[in-house]
Amino acid sequence: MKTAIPVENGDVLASVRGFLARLLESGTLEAIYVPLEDGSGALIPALVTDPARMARANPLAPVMPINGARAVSALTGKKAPGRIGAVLRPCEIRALIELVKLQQATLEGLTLIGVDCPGTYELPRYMERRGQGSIGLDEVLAAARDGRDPGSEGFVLRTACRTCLHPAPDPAAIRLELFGLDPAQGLTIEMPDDLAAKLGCAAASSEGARRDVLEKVVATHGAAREKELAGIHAQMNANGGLPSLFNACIRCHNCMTACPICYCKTCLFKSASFDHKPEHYLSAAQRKGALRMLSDALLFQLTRMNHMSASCVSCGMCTSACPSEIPVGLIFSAVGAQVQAAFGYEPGRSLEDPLPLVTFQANEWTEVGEAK
Amino acid sequence: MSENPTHGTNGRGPAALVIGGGIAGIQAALDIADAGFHVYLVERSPSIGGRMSQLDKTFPTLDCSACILTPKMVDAGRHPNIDLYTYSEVVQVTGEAGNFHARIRMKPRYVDPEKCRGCGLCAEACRLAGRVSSDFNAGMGQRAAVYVPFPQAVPLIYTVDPEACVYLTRGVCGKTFKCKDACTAGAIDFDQKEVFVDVEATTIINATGFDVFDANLRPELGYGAYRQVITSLEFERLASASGPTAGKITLDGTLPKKVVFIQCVGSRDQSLNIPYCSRVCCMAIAKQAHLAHDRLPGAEITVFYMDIRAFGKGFEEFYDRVRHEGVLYRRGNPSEVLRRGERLVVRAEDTLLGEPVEVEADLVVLAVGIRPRADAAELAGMLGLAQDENGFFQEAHPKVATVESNRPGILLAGCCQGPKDIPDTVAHAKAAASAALIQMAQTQKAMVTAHAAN
Amino acid sequence: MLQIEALPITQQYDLFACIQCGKCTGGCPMAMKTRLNPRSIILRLLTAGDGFDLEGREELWDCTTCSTCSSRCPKKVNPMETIIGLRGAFVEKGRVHPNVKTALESTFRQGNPLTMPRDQRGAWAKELGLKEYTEGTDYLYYVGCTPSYDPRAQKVSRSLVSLLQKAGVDFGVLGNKENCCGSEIRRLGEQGLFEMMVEENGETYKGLGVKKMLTTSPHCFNVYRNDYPKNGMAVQHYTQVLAGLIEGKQLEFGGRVEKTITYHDPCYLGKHNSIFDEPRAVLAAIPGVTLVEMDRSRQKSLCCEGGGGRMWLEGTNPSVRLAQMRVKEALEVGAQVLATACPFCLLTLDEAVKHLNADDRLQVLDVAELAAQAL
Amino acid sequence: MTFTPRIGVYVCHCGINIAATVDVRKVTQWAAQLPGVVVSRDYTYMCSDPGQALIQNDIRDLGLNRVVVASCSPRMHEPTFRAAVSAVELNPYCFEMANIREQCSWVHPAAETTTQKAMHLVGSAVAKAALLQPLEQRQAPTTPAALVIGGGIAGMQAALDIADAGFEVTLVERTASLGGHVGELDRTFPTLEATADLLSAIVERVVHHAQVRVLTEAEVSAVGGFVGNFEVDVRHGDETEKLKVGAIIVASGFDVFDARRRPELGYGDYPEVITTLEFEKMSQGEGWVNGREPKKVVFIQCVGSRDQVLGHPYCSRVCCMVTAKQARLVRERLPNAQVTVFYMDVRAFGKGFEEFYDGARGAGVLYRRGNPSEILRRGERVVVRAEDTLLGEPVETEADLVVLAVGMTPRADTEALAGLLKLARSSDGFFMEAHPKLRPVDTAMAGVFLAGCCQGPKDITETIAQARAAAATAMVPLMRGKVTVEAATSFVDEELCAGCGQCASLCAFGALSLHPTKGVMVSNAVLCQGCGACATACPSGAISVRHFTFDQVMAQIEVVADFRAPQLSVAPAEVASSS
Repeated sequence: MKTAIPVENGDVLASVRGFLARLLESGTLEAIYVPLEDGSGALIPALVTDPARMARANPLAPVMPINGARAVSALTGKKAPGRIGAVLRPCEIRALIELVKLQQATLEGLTLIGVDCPGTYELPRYMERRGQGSIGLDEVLAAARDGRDPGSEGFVLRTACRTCLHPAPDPAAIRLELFGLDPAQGLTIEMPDDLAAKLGCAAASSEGARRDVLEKVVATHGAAREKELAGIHAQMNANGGLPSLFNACIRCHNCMTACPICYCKTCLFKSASFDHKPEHYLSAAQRKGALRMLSDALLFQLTRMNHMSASCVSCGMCTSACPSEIPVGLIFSAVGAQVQAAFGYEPGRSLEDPLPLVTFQANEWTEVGEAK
Repeated sequence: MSENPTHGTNGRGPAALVIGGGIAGIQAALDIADAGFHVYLVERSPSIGGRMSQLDKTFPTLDCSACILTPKMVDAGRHPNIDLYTYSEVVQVTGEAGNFHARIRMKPRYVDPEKCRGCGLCAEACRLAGRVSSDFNAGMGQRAAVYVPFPQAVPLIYTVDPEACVYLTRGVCGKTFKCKDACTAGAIDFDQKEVFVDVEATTIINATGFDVFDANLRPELGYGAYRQVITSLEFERLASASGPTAGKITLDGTLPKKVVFIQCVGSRDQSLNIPYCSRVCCMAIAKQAHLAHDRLPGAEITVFYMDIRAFGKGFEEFYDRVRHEGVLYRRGNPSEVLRRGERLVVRAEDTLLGEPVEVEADLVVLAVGIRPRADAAELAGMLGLAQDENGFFQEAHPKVATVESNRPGILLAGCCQGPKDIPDTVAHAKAAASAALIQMAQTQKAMVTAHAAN
Repeated sequence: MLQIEALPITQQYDLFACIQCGKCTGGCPMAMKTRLNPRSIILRLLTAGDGFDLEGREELWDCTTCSTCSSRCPKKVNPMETIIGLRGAFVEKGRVHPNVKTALESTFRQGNPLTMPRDQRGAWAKELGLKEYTEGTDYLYYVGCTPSYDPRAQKVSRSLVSLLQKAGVDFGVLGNKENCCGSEIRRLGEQGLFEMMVEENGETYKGLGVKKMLTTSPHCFNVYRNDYPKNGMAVQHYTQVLAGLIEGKQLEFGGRVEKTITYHDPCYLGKHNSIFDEPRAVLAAIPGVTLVEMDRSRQKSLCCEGGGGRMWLEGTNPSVRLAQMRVKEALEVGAQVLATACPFCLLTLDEAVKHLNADDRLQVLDVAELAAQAL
Repeated sequence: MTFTPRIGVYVCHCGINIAATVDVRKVTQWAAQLPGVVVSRDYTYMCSDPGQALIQNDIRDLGLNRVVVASCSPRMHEPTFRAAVSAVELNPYCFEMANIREQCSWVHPAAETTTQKAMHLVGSAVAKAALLQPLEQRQAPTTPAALVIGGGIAGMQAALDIADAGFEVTLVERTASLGGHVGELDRTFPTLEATADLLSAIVERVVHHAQVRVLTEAEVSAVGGFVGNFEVDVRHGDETEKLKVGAIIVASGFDVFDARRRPELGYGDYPEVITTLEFEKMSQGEGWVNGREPKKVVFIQCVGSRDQVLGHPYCSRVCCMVTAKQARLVRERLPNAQVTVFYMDVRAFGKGFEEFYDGARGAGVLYRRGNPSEILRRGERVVVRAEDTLLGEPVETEADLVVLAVGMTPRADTEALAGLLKLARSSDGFFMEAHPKLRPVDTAMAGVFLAGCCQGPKDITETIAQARAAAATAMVPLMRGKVTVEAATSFVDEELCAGCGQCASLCAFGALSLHPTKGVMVSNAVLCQGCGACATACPSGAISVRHFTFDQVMAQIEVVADFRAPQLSVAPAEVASSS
């Protein structure tokens, strides 16, 4: 049911912190995964058991240091060790669902607490601005209320966020609703009836403007996404094409580390399979006339794309992680969108949708396979 | 005939005697042997392989026949449970189901099988090298008087042809035997005599195959009169990689530009008392038309037919394919073949045009039908088997018992029971194997229990 | 409209056996030059339902009854007889060519289709002093209509007589009492008249106790052999008799015939009765003869268009004549003599030679004539 | 001590199949100077006895430890050569094959580049051969029992043969009764025997056979295990029974073409238009359509057969004779009825068929060549419109009974069964045999065999013959008592495996499972058939298949990827042409 908790003099964050603390105090949950602020304003993803620590919790800050799906994967393994909750953004939840399908995590014994996501900034930019005191939570919430892009001149959201089509945490059992939020009316939270009863949360008086605002946001993001994808497609089809996009790659594998779904214990590219014999380089060089050193940069990207593009939820962490500022996320989204369309698959939507690459329908021969 | 025949391997429990080493006999023998029972496989000619070994490619998949047959031949030749008796004939069978006694006559090869390495030096040396018509090549090629029918022969042992060999026919071959001198293994042995082997068999499988129709019986089609008129079997040898022309479809070196195939020669012909359909010709010709199209670029290829019987798996599709390739199918049963200058002309009515037509040809291929073996009656007599009205061996029931004969314990496999293509032959042979295995299993069980009883 | 019932015909000739393979039409010599198409006629009869219209089917009169169709049919159907049956329908309705009418009437009245007087039949043999056949005579020599009346054909009968006499064969003839055998009558479709003649002639031969008969013409030979009741009478074509005599050394040749000869198989001897070797044996026995074969020989021999009543009918396409093709084929193999053993072939081929102005290069002779030359 | 490969290369001419387009001699010489190659030979037919002897002698005389044969597809001949090398004590997995026929000579023109491609293929095979490891083939005992799926004539016959040979057989039939489609027939061609007599005899034997267990109204719901040791779940009623069998025979039969898919023929619209199957019922005394004896009967052949438009390009094999039989029966029972058969080709190919066809025409059945285009209502009757292609004229034939010869189609549940048993299907939709000619009853799945029309249209005679063939082939492992299991199986590197299970969901043989505690995948070497699907799916390369390891395959790619024309230098190794 849709409940509403009061917001004292406009401090939404306080209400959220209070709510999370109550979940612990009431014994509903033993622990909650949520980012904590330190003095500097940096955010540390943490597993909180002491309600008092919730005073520093801040799941509303417009930054995402890591995609929490990986953290939850670590927390739950094959089964959560206790009654654990996780405060996650929509893209984190979608990534988590993919991981569950890949048997890297489970939703068993886990309570998802989703937060409407107005978007996030690149961490360094945000810290900088925040240091100057030139950005606060209020702007972000205000933007969320009206469905505006909180970004201002020279200070824009991460591309992934500006082009995000799923800013609402639909699959979560508990949802903190920020879009169309009117502090005067209190903070609306969607939660199971029994929980509402347990916590004594009152039903929300009105539906609020959320749906309309959400539609507006998705529409603007949609347009932005079209534009960005068109741009990246142009580059991919330009001379040099895909390879040239990755020319700047320095093989740091940050994208892989940041990716919530890239789950291998040891990456193929770090395994013995790819430590080539010296002759290999020479003969390859002789073959091609010139050989990139160290080799396997493009191959690494392509292989990762091959493994991930079907499950890519476009969280954009790879782009944020790339020191060479390669638009890795967009490239994956562009390729991913085609792969996902081919298989009629939407990553992160539901556990019911089987992973496309491990299921086979005869018609895929002609539709996905090259036409005879 | 030698009075003290040697005895075949005994004491191996139930054994089967398979007469005929064509694909049917080979398949039946392999299934039985693989199941762990002993088999005596008797083949009259110097090598197993039968008709299938004479074919180039097989319809509708165009697998090359040798390629799929050879391994089976090799398997049969090497199988620990199979005793191979080539160039041998079963001359006498007594006893009954579960307990047959058969006498096998091993004709003298005049070559010691232990010594012969199959090197072929003898054949090169033979005075008649390249002068004896090769029946394996359906007369399209020549060999020597000492020969192996084809390179992949199993066993690869040379044989002296008693009909051709100068020494065996005239009693003298120059001062010395050229073959004997040539053979480094000292394998040639003109003192060799026929040997008789007696074997015990639980069951007997008759897989003696078929003959092809003698096209001379349709004189108006000019077979024998015109060199350019050949049978479909002869065409196979022409088209075959291992054939006399190494696969080049030619009679005199020049490539024919107009080829006409005529279906149903010696099939569906009551006037010759051959009322039945030979079942394979339609597809065999479709395949040969394809090969002709393939190997004679730009050649005009016409097939005259009455009904196209493309009934098997993938057959209709193959027939479609061949037509798409540009082979012209005309409905009509040609009435006569005449000479016109250098070429021949096939006279027929195109029954769909409703007009008589004359089609020029420099190669005419007659789809000769499948006939019972010339000596089928003889064999029937020896085995006590019945023949049907067409001379094929009579099955016990046309539907439920096509591998059983009228005589318990004696089974039929392949074309000796009636025309069949290769898949049907293999299935039929396996069915015969099944019937044989049942009897052998039961016999064995009986033996065991009997043994237990004492 | 010339409606007839199709079903009785399809049943009488078992046309349901036909699989429409076209072997008949493919080999039919007339199909090449006329509308005649035995296969399609059979199909039209099969599909005619109640009525079959003969109107405008003149091509049925083109058939020479050479039996190429019947001899090759894989399903034992007999198109030739079917066509004869259909001619019968024309005859019944009286819808026949005047020539045919004349021939039939003449046969009815004069015992020959040639409109010749009955009492002149024996005239050809006057000075040969032939004995009339009586019971106990070894052979009855049945001369036949054309060999009796036709001046060109008479040479054949005379030659044959000399040969028989030389070999000391005991034979007799019927002279004016000889009556048409009815072969062509039957093939013209006049079944009624034919049956009458069979009865008459049958009686005659029975009365005379004929055991062995020999004929000049393959047509007569065929009709006696296949269409008459046997009554213990064995019939032979003269070429069979001669071949026998030669083999038995009763007939030997003194003279020589230094000629290149090719032999034309008459349909009624070859295709109808599979007699291919005897005529050749006779020719081969003649000293000096070089025998050459035309491509179309034996089973593939080309009809001369003389059979099936065609002696009296031009056919629908007289501009093309098979006899002329035949003569050309003979010339191609370099023959000086085109030999045959049938009076009809003799006449049609002779005419063709003249028509092609080939008399200087090619001579048409009967086997009997050639043999006689070598005596 | 370190292993040094001593490789023998054997290039096959395959008569002219390869030699005509590829310069075999050149390939042989080139191969001779490849690293590790000790001898390189060519021969007309490597698979022949002398060809194999050639290889075996070299293994003995030259001490070869790896062998490469460059010839045709391994599908047919790999077993041949493996057997040949193991006959002289070389591990069969030390043999490698290069397919220079299907993948080269058959698909390219005779040209230098074709020869070069052949060289690349041979080179890559040699490169792999150098890295090959001997593998141990294990034997597994077999369960002396068989499962037959389908209680039609094929299934029953197969069950009887296997049972007669002394093995337990479970016969699973989905319907309530045995007999299948044959049970719906009146008489059989060409003998006109009553089908009931023929069938009841067989059913009797099946039902009373001590070794046969019949489960009607039952279905196979799951299949696990492998040849000789299958574990099958059979659902009948609401309980599921677990069976252990050594061999499985699929005899699931066929469906009949739905004549409504050819609306122009009016089936369903006009009561006068029926199918051959409905005629059989009628013929068994159901009585004529609305009680009236038909005066004009038309039979139409090839309805749903030889029809590419409807995706049934194949011939259904039986319709010609079924129609001939039915047409003949009509003539016998209604001597005054006109009976017409419209056909394209009359396929009377079996023993006694042509004679029967002759008999049908002899009985007055009119055969007209033409494929009717439509059927229309005309007053009391319908009229069949067609061209008589031999008259060359369009014709209209009135009829008060039209019988459509409906063809055979794959069963609707073929896909499901194919999934259960991991069976392939041929383009026509029926189950696919292992080899169209020499292995007509085997399937790609060892231990699973095909009988009857589930493999393609057949008449009763052929069905029974094929059923017995399947029985014989199934008996081989049962009688042997043991089977050899594939040694080229998958294995998991636990260091790399993240246990994501993608491999498991791809494995057609249920060979992969998640280790309960370790959280990594485990491969069951007995179930694994070595197909390699798992290895391609694993993102971290944690799974490999023996005999197709990463290194081996990379080595092959290395050579093939080297697009420079192979250079022919002086060959150090012995080059010999034995042809």
